[in-house]
Amino acid sequence: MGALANLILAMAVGAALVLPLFLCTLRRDGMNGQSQQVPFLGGGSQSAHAWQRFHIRYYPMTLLFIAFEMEMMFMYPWAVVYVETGIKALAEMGMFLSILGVGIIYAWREGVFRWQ
Amino acid sequence: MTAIPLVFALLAAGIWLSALAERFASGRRFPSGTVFAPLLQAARLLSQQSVRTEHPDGLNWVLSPIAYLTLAVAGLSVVPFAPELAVAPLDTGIVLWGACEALTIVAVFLHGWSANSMLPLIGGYRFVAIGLPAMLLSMFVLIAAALPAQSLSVGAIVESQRSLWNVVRQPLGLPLFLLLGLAISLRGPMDYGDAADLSGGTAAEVSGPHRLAWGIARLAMLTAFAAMGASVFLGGYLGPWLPGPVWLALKTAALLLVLTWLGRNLARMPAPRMMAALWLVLLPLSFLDLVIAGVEALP
Amino acid sequence: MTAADLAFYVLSAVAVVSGWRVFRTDSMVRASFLLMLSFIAVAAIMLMLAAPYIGMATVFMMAVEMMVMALFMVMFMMNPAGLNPMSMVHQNRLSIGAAATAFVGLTVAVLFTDLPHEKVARQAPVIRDLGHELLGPSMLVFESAGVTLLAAMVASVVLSARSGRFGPSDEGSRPPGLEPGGEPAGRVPESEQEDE
Amino acid sequence: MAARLARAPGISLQHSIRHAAILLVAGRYRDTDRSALCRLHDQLPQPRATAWWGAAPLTDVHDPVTIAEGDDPVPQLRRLDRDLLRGARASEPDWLPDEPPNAWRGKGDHGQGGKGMMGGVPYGRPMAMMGEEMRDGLMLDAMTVTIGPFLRTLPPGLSLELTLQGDVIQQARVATPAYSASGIASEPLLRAARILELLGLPDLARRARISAARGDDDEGLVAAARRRGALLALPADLADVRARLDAALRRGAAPDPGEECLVDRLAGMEWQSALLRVASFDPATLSRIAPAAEPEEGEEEKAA
Repeated sequence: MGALANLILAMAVGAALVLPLFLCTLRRDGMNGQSQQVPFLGGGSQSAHAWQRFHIRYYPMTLLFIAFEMEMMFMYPWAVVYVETGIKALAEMGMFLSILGVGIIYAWREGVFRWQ
Repeated sequence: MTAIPLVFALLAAGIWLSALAERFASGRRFPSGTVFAPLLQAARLLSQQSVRTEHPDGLNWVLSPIAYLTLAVAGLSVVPFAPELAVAPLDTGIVLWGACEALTIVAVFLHGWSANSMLPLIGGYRFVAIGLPAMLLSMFVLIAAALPAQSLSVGAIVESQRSLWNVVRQPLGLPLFLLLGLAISLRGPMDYGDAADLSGGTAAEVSGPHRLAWGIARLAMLTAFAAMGASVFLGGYLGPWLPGPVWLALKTAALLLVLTWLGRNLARMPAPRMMAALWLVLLPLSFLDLVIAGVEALP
Repeated sequence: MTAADLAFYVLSAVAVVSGWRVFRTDSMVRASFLLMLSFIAVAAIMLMLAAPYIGMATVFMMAVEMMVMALFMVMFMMNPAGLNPMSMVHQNRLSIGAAATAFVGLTVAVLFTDLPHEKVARQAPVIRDLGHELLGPSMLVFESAGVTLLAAMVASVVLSARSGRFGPSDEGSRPPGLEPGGEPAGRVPESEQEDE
Repeated sequence: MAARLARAPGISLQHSIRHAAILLVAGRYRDTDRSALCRLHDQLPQPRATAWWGAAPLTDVHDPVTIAEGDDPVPQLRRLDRDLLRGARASEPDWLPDEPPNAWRGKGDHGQGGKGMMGGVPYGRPMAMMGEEMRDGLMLDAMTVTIGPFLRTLPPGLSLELTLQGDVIQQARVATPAYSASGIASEPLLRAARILELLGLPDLARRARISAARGDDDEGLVAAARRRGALLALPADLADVRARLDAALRRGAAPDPGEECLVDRLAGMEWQSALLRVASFDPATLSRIAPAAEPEEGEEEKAA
């Protein structure tokens, strides 16, 4: 509990150190004219709001990533008991990782790691 | 509690050192005293106006630099300065660090999203494509470092290096970890968020104090990252003659210089190629690192 | 009221309020990350409940998952930034019914289950116990999770990637019509366009 | 002129105007670029100033700072900067009228200017609408933006109108051609510097610019670029860019890119790759494949 309280305290101090930089932002808002707010494009302009249905080019990769991330959660407890359990732990994790490795190889063959 | 001032002292020193190293590496000689150059730059930014774009997501625009810096502080607070001397000596230290990395990706994305401008938006999205797989790498190498320590706490990982540093024991770990460091502090070959081809990417629209805050947060993350790398791979506070915090600071400084040099001297490849390289080359390498660590740690 | 009690109430309030705001904001990005905030607050409560690993892992997982969710929400939703105000709730009656049922069900389950009463010791090696459980008695669960994840990977690749080893995966496919046997609702395959 | 600035200590050229303090107009500009110049100027954060180096100030500018073409601009720029920071010189007002791109206030359900899901002009701009996609066939929003003519990563004067889906270009159109730079001996090195900057190697880019300004041959440049992975970083589908970068660093002749139009080559490319390809063409080729309407001398840069 003490560690958590310290952590939160440290984070709060950090946030408090940069917050003043934004207080002066608010104060100067008055001098921001409409023509100054135009998005920067090197002299060019955008016809519409930049917020759009943004076509991300790596969407199959993100789904694969989520599966990998799940798997990571099993690895942390495994790492802690690895030395105690010995060769059995190595074998079990080797099996687990090679199952997932198959997933990566399959995804690569299907061209997932490209800009779609 | 006593470690909190230490954390901020290390952050301040790291920010100042890396800002200085950045200037020095760029080969420019500034007429006005080099040592104070970062301070002068900060003063200049403070005197400038913070421009708002057309209808930005104001709350997130302000929150993302703050969150970025706060995450750097949170990451640094699991790093021990001496035995038992950390802000939060948690049993789940490297999991917390992983959570900080994940949230950093969110913070950078939000920074790019909230300006409502095309260049930052592309920067934010592109950063996610590289940041996510790069994070996997760092998790694997950190887990490999946790094997001999039999614990997820950073303190135990440092203690496990009394006989031999992890940088020797697991030679693949540090280089892979450094790559992630470059990615989450937005620099050099992994700078896909704030790159020059997007005129500054997520930071393309920020000026004045806002830009100062973003710059500080980036350097703070770099420092936190270097301290973490020093603890996990270079034996952290371990070392003869000098007290622990000094050793940690020295090793952090060394890693900061290495990172600055790498960041300025490696070319950045287009994002699709980098994404493929991360998954198909570097991720298998991190598996290999895990296997090396595993075989080495067997009793 | 101790500090721990206070923290519990504050975190619960954050979880509930940000969960509610998810449905009141117009921006898809804000909605995703408000949901993330809600989960983080729940994770912090877990940390207080002597579940350090599950708590941290929740923060970790939810950060990346909500990030990915935000990507997809923005990609597929009209007006993703909520520039024009809109309602984020649909099928109100059904949703209210489902929510009420779930709430009552969970409440009954909590009230009538015989939950363990002994406290977990402050220094209990919970992560180590979890690891032994995974590698020992629950080994089969652990390995079948690997297979399940592989299935999830394959399925997501099949469903989402167009670029395939043998060329575009939707080649010659015909989107379903709006009514059975009707005209295709989406893009018509090129081979059929030529026929017309 | 840009190359001469690279040598100057105490001046740093910025990629985004939001990071700069002074807009330096170097060389003559076309009449058609006036509105872009005004737009760029107004995006500068306050306190701000403009310096005209060998360029005629816009007619309605009050109290302009002019620098003769043969002069070294650095002392004047430093003085200007100091005056701005001390408040001795007033910050310049906007050059464009203070009005939104579209009238919107008071319209729509909440006065936000839009109606329905996607209609109207919320907060002064319409929303991007669905468009055809050429790579994966997902019909999502197509966004049309004009970049340039004064984007540092593009050849000066070149302005492209791009229709994007995500960061992949669907359609490109040359809005204004690049300023002609054919006669300049140091051009290959400046072009190489632009590519190196796109590859995230600012120091090497500066070295190339200094070498261009001095007019000498920096023998180690190719080796240095190779060491830093500049050539390795370019994927196989950008092999033409790799060849042209190599040639530009050696100041040699680049392989002929063929007759294909620039805009056709850009379609389907990702942002960084597309900019790399644009930056790699030499001026003669660029004027051929990206048709020039009115060739004119001049360059523009911004400095802080």
